[in-house]
Amino acid sequence: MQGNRREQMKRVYVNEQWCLGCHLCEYYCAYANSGQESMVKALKDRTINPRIKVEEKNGISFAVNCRHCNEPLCVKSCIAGALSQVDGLIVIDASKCVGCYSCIMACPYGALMPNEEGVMQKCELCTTNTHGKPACVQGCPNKAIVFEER
Amino acid sequence: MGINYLYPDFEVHRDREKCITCRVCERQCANEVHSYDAESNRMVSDDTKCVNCHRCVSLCPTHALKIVKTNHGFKDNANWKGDVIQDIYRQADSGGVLLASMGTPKDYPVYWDKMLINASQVTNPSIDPLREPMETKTFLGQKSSKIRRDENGKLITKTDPQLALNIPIMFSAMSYGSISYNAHKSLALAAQKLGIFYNTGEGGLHEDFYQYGKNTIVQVASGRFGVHPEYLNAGAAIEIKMGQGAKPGIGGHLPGSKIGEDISKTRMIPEHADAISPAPHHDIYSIEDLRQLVYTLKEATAYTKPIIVKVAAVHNISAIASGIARSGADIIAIDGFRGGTGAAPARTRDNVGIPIELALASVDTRLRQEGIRNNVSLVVGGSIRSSADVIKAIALGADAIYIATSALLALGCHLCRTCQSGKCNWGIATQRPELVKRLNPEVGSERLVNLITAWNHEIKEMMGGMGINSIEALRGNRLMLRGIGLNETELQILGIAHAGQ
Amino acid sequence: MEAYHQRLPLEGEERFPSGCAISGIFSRAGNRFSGRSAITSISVMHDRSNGLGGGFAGYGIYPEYKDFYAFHIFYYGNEAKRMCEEYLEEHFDLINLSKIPTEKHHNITDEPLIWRYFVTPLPTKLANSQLDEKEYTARCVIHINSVIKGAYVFSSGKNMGVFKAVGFPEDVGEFYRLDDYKGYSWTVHGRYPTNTPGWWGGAHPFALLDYSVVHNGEISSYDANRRFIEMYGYNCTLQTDTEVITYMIDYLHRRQGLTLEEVSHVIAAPFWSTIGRKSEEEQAEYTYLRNTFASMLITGPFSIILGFNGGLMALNDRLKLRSLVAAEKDDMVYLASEESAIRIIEPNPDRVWHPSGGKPVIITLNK
Amino acid sequence: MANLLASKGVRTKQSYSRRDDMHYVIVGNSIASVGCIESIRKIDQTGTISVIGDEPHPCYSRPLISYLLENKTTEEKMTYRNDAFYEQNNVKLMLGKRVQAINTETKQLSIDDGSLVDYDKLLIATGSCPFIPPMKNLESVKNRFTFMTLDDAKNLEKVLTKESRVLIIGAGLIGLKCAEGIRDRVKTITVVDLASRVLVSILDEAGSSLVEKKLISEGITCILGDSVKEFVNSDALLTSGRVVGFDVLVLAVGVRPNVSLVKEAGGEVNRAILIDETCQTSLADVYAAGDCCESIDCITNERKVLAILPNAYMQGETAGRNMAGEDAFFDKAMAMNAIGFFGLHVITAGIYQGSDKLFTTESGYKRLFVQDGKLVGYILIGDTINRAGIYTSLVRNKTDLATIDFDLISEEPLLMAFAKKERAHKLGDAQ
Repeated sequence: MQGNRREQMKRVYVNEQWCLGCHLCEYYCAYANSGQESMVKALKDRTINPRIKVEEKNGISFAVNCRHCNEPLCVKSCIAGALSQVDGLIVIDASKCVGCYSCIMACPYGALMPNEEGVMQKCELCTTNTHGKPACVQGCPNKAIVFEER
Repeated sequence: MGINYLYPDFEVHRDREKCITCRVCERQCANEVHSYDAESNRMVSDDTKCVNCHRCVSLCPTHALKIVKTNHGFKDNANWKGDVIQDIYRQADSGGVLLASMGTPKDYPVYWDKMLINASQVTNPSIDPLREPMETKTFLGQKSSKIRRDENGKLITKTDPQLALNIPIMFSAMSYGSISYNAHKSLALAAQKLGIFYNTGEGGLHEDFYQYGKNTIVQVASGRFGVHPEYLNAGAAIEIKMGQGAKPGIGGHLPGSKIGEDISKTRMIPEHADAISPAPHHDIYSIEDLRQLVYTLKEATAYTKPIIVKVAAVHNISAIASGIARSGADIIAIDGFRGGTGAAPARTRDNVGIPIELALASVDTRLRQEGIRNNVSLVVGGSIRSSADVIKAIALGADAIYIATSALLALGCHLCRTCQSGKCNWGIATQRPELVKRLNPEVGSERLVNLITAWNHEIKEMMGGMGINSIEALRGNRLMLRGIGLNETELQILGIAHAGQ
Repeated sequence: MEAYHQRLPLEGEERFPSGCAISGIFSRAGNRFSGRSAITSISVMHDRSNGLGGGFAGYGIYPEYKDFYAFHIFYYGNEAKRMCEEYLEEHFDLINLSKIPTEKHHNITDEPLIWRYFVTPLPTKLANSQLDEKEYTARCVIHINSVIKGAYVFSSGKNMGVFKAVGFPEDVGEFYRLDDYKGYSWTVHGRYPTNTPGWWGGAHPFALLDYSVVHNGEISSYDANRRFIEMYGYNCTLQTDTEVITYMIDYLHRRQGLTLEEVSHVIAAPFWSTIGRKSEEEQAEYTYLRNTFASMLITGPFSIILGFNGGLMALNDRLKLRSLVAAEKDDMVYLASEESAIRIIEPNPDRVWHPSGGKPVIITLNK
Repeated sequence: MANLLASKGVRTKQSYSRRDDMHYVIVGNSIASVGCIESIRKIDQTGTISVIGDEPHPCYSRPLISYLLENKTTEEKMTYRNDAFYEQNNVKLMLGKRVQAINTETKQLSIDDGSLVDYDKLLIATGSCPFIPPMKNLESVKNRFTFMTLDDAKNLEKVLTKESRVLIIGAGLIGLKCAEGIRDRVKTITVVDLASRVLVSILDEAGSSLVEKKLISEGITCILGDSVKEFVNSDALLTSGRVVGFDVLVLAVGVRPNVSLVKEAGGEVNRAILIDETCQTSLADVYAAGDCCESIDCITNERKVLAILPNAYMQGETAGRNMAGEDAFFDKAMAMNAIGFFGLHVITAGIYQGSDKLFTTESGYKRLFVQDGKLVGYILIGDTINRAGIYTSLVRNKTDLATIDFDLISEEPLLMAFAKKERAHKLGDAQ
C-alpha cells in the first residue's frame, strides 16, 4: 500500500539524542491513564504498565509509543474491529477487544501491549483520558519527546 | 580510613508516603546517592555522597524528596565556626589546598543591595515602555575624541571597531572544558537570538561553533589554549584575560580527566594532559607588555576587532584601569571578587579582591577625572543577579555587564558548588557524555533567552520610571541612585548620596 | 551670601527640579527693538513662574562694544568684588566697568551688587595659555564661578547680555529697565522651581560666552550629561539642567564644531528605530553622532531656546514632553511655551506651528 | 502470473478516469467487503456501492464466533463496524440474497430472486465454505455442525448442555478455537485429526506439542493421526479401532474457497480465484479479495490461498482503490497468525524454511527462520510474543539482517537493533 493522504495532525515524536533514559515518560503515562487524582495514589506500590516504553542499552535510550500510522497495520489486522482510525488517531475500543493479539503481530513498532486484564491498550495521545495533552511529552525533562505536526 | 571527622552536610529526606519507587532519582544522580532496595521495594540513600544539587528533587514526579542541611553541629563558637573546623579536618586529612567553585559564599557586603533606584514624580513624567520606545541598544568600543570631516565638510563616520548589543548584557567567559559542549551551544544560540555576545573563555572555540562567530568573544588567556589566527578572526571581539574575580593572581587548572578528544582538539593540547594556565601571562610583566599584546592582536585581526582586557577587581583597580585605557584596549572588563569559577583555591576565592560595585565606581570616576572615559568602554561582572543589579551597575558607570552564574542558573545550575568534581548532574560543568546529554541546547538557549528578555523588560520598566528612555542616559547617571545604610566613605567611593538626601 | 546658608541650600549645593515658561523673539532683518515685547510676552505666562526667578537675554544690545566680552557679574559683598576684579585685571584688559543700571521694584529684593565689564583678554596671557580667545575667556569665567566665593559671572558674550533676578520675569524686566536696551533677538525665562533657594545666580537664562539658554523642563539624563561634560573642563556649579545643556552645546558646537542640526542629533537623537528607516548614508551619520556622543543624549522633558550671536535655536525633547510653539510674521520669528505669549505681541502671525520633538527650529539673521 | 497479466490486457483506459455515477458492486459481506467500502469512499463519495450478501447479518468478524460461545463477546460487539457504518458510507445492502452468475458482457449480475444488478466495478469477496470429507453414516448424525458462521455458532449453542460430549473432527484453527469456545459449557470434548499433531498448518512439532499439552491440561482429549471410519448411533468408530462416544459433532476439517461465480464467468481459477497485485481477476473490472482468492506469497512468490483476516482487509482495500480509479498494489501478502488457547498465545508468520534460531523460555518458546540473510518466518509461543510485529516487519520488508543487530533482536524484538539512522526514521519522520 502506498501511504498517501497522510493525516495532518500532531503526533508524538522521539529524539533519542536527548533521551536520558529517566523513564519518567512511562510513569507520567501510567498516571495519566490511571484515572486517579494523584500520581502517588495511582502508582504507589504498583508495577506500571505504560503505553510508552523506553528501550535502553549501553548508553542509548529512547521511548517508543504508537506512531499513529497513516496506514495502520494494527487496524487492518484487528479481527474484532476494536481498533479504528479516527481523524488520524488510532483508538481502541477495549470492550470489543477479545485479546487475540493480532495487533501485536502486526505493529512494526511493537507499540501495543496487553493491559493487566489481557485486553490490548495503546497510546491514544491522552485524548481519551482526563489529561488532554500527551503526559509523556509534558513529563519529559529534556524535550526528547515532542508533540508536533511534521 | 580510620576516623571520619566529617559528618555529611546534607540529609536526603524521602517521604515514604509519596515515593513511588520510579527510581528516577537513582538514574539521575551521578553521585550515586540513591539506590533501590529490592527486598523492601524501597529507595534508600547515602547522604555522604549528596552535594545538594537538587537534580533528584527537581525530577521526582511526586515531590517525595527534599535535601535538608544537617542540624548536626559543633558546640556554638562565634570564632571557630563549623565550616572553619571542617576545613581544618579536611586539610589535616588531605594535606592539600582546598578547592572550591562558583562565587564566594562568604557573607561580604553586597553593595547592590545597599543602593536604591529613583523614579519620577510630578515634576517630570515617567515613560511607559509599552507606549513609547525604550532603548537598550549599546555600542562598546573606543569613541573618537574629535570629529573629522572630509573635504566637502561631510562627517567622516568611520569609527574604531565597535560591538553592538541589543541589550547591555553579555555572557562572560566560561571555557569549553570547564563547562560542557551543550552549555556552550546554549550560550551561543541564546547570544545569537538576543543579539548579544557570549565568551569562549580560555578553552578555544569548538569547530562547530565558528558559525556563531558574529556573537562570539574569543578569549586569549595565559595558557593560550586553542589560540590561532582563524580563532582570533572567528569572533566579533578578542578578550585578553589578565585575571578573574574569583581567583585574582591565580592561574587555571583543568584536570586531565576532563580533557577528552574534543577538548584536546579545541585546546590544541594532548588528551588527558592537565591544562594549566600560568598565573601571569609570561609575556606580560608590565603595562607596556600588555600594550604590545593588544596591538599584536589588532595586527593579527587587521584592526577589525575591538580588544577587551579583562582584569580582576583588586585594590588599586582604578590605577590599573587607567593604565589599560591608555594601552590601546577598546573595552575594559572588570570582574568582581564575588564572581564565579569552575575551580579555585577556596582561600583565594574567599579572601582576595574587592567587590565589583566599589571597583566600578572608582574606575569610572578615575577615568572621568582623567578625561578618558569615552576612549574605552567598561564592562563589569562578578555576581550580577538581577535586572536591578544591571541598572545599578550602569547608573554607576558601566556600559554593559557580564553574567555567568545567572546564566548557569538559568541552565539549571543549583549552585551546589562542586563543579570541580566533574559530575555535574545538570550537564553543565561536566564532560561525561551521559551527563552532558542532560542539557538540551534547545531547552537551554530558550531559558537563557527568556531570562535576558525578562530582565530587559524590567530594565525598561525601571528606566521608564526614571523618565529615561535610552540606556545611555542612565550610564553614569549616579543621581538615580541613593545609598541605604552606607557610611560616608562608601558613599563617597560610590559617588552617590544617601537615601533622603 | 552667607545669610542664605542659614536658610536653604543654594543652587549648586543641591539639585532642584523646576518647571518654567520661556519665550523668544527674533528679527531676521536684524531690526533692533526694546526688551518691552519680551516683558509683555512672558507676562502672559505669569502662572508658569512663581516669582522665584526670571531673566532675559538680549542680542545686539552693545553695538558700541561689540568686539569686547561683556561680563555681567553678581557680587555678594565687596570682598568678593575685590577678589574678582583682581582676577579680571590679571587676565583681561578692562575697557569699561560700571554698575548695571536698575530701578527699585517692590517685588525685587535682596539684590546683590550687579556690575558690568567690557573686557578683552591680555594678549600675553592669551598667548601663554595656547588657547583660542573664546576658550581662554570661557575658562576664566568658569574659574571665577567655581573658585571666587560670592562672585558670579552670569553673562560673558560679545554684543549680548543676560539680565536676571529672583522675582517674576516681568518685574525683573522693569528692574533692569529693559526698555532702554535695543536688540534684534530676545529670549526670556520665567521660573517655577520646586523649592525656594532664591539665589539670583540660579535664575535663567544661563549663559556662557555668547550662548544663552532658556529651558523649560526637567531632564532625567542630568547626571549622565553632567559627569560626561565635566570631563572637558566644565564645572557644573549650579546643578541646573540649563547649565549642563549650555555647556554641552558649547562643547559640541564651539569645540567639536558640529552644526546646530548635528548638535540636535546628539542631544535629542532620533530613536534607533527612526534611524533604521533612514538612507544608508544618513544612518551612518546619525549612528556615528549618537554613538560617539552617547552620554550627551538628553532624556526627559525639555524645551529650550538657545540664543547665540546672529541666531536662535529652539529644540524639544524627542518625545515633546514640553510645550513649544513657533510663529512667523514678515521677518519676525516668535517662540514661546504658549501660543498666547506670542499672540499678545503679534495678534495675526502669518504662520503658527508646533515644532515636533527632536526637530530643531534654527533661525539666523538674513545675510 | 505472466499469462494472467497478459490475459487481462482488457483493463481499459477509462477504468482509470472515474465517472461520478459509478456503480460498485460487492458480492460478499465480510472483512474484504468492508476494506473495499472504506477505501472506495476515501476516493469516491458520490458513486453507488451495493453489497450483496447471503448472510442476513451486517458484517461481523467470523473468527469471533468461538469467543461468542465463550462469552468473551456479544453479538452486538461482534459487528465489525458500528451500526451506522453502511449508512455513513452510503452503502446499498442486499442481504440474504445470492448471486447466481456474472455476465461480463452486459456487466450484470443475476440474483437468486430473479432480479439483475448492473455493475461498473465488481468485487468478488465470497470467502469460503466448510469442506466435509466423506464419512460413513455421517448423515445419520443428528447434532452435526460446521463452525464458520454466526448461525453455525448459534445452532451449535442450542444443543449444548452441561452433559454434552462433543466430538470435533479437525485439530486446526477452527476446530481448536471451537473447543476452547465451548469447553466450559459441555462435559467432554474430543478432537480427532488425521494429522499427527495439532495446528499442523501453522506450527512446528515443538509448537504443536506445547499447544497439545495445554489442551490436554484443559481437559480436552486429542486423538491424532486418526480418523473416523464410521458413525454408529452416537459412537464414532475410528480407523485405529478406538470408539469415541458423542452427542454433538463439529466438522472443522477445512474450508473450500467459493470460486464458482468467477469460474463460470470464465475467470482464471486455480485452487482459488487468481488475482494480481491490484487484486483484479482475469476478468475486466472484476476484482476479488479475501479467502476466495489465491494471492502471491511475498516471501516465496508462490501462489497461495492466504485465508487470513489482514490479507482479506488489505486485498479488499486495494481492490477498492483500483475500482475507484487509483493505482494501488498489495504485494505484501503473507501467512500470519495470532491465536491463543486458554491463555497460551501463539503468533506465527511467514514460512518455516532455512536455518533456524531457537529460544525456549519457561512458558513458551521462540523460533526464527533465516534464509538468504533475511528473516522469512517465526513461531512465538507463550511469553515470547511481546512486540512480535517487529519480527513481522522484518519478514514483510525483507530486511537484510546484516544491516541490523540480529543477535540483539533475536533475543528480544527491539528497535534498538536497527541502525541509528533507521531508528531515527522509525521514531521521527516515519509514518
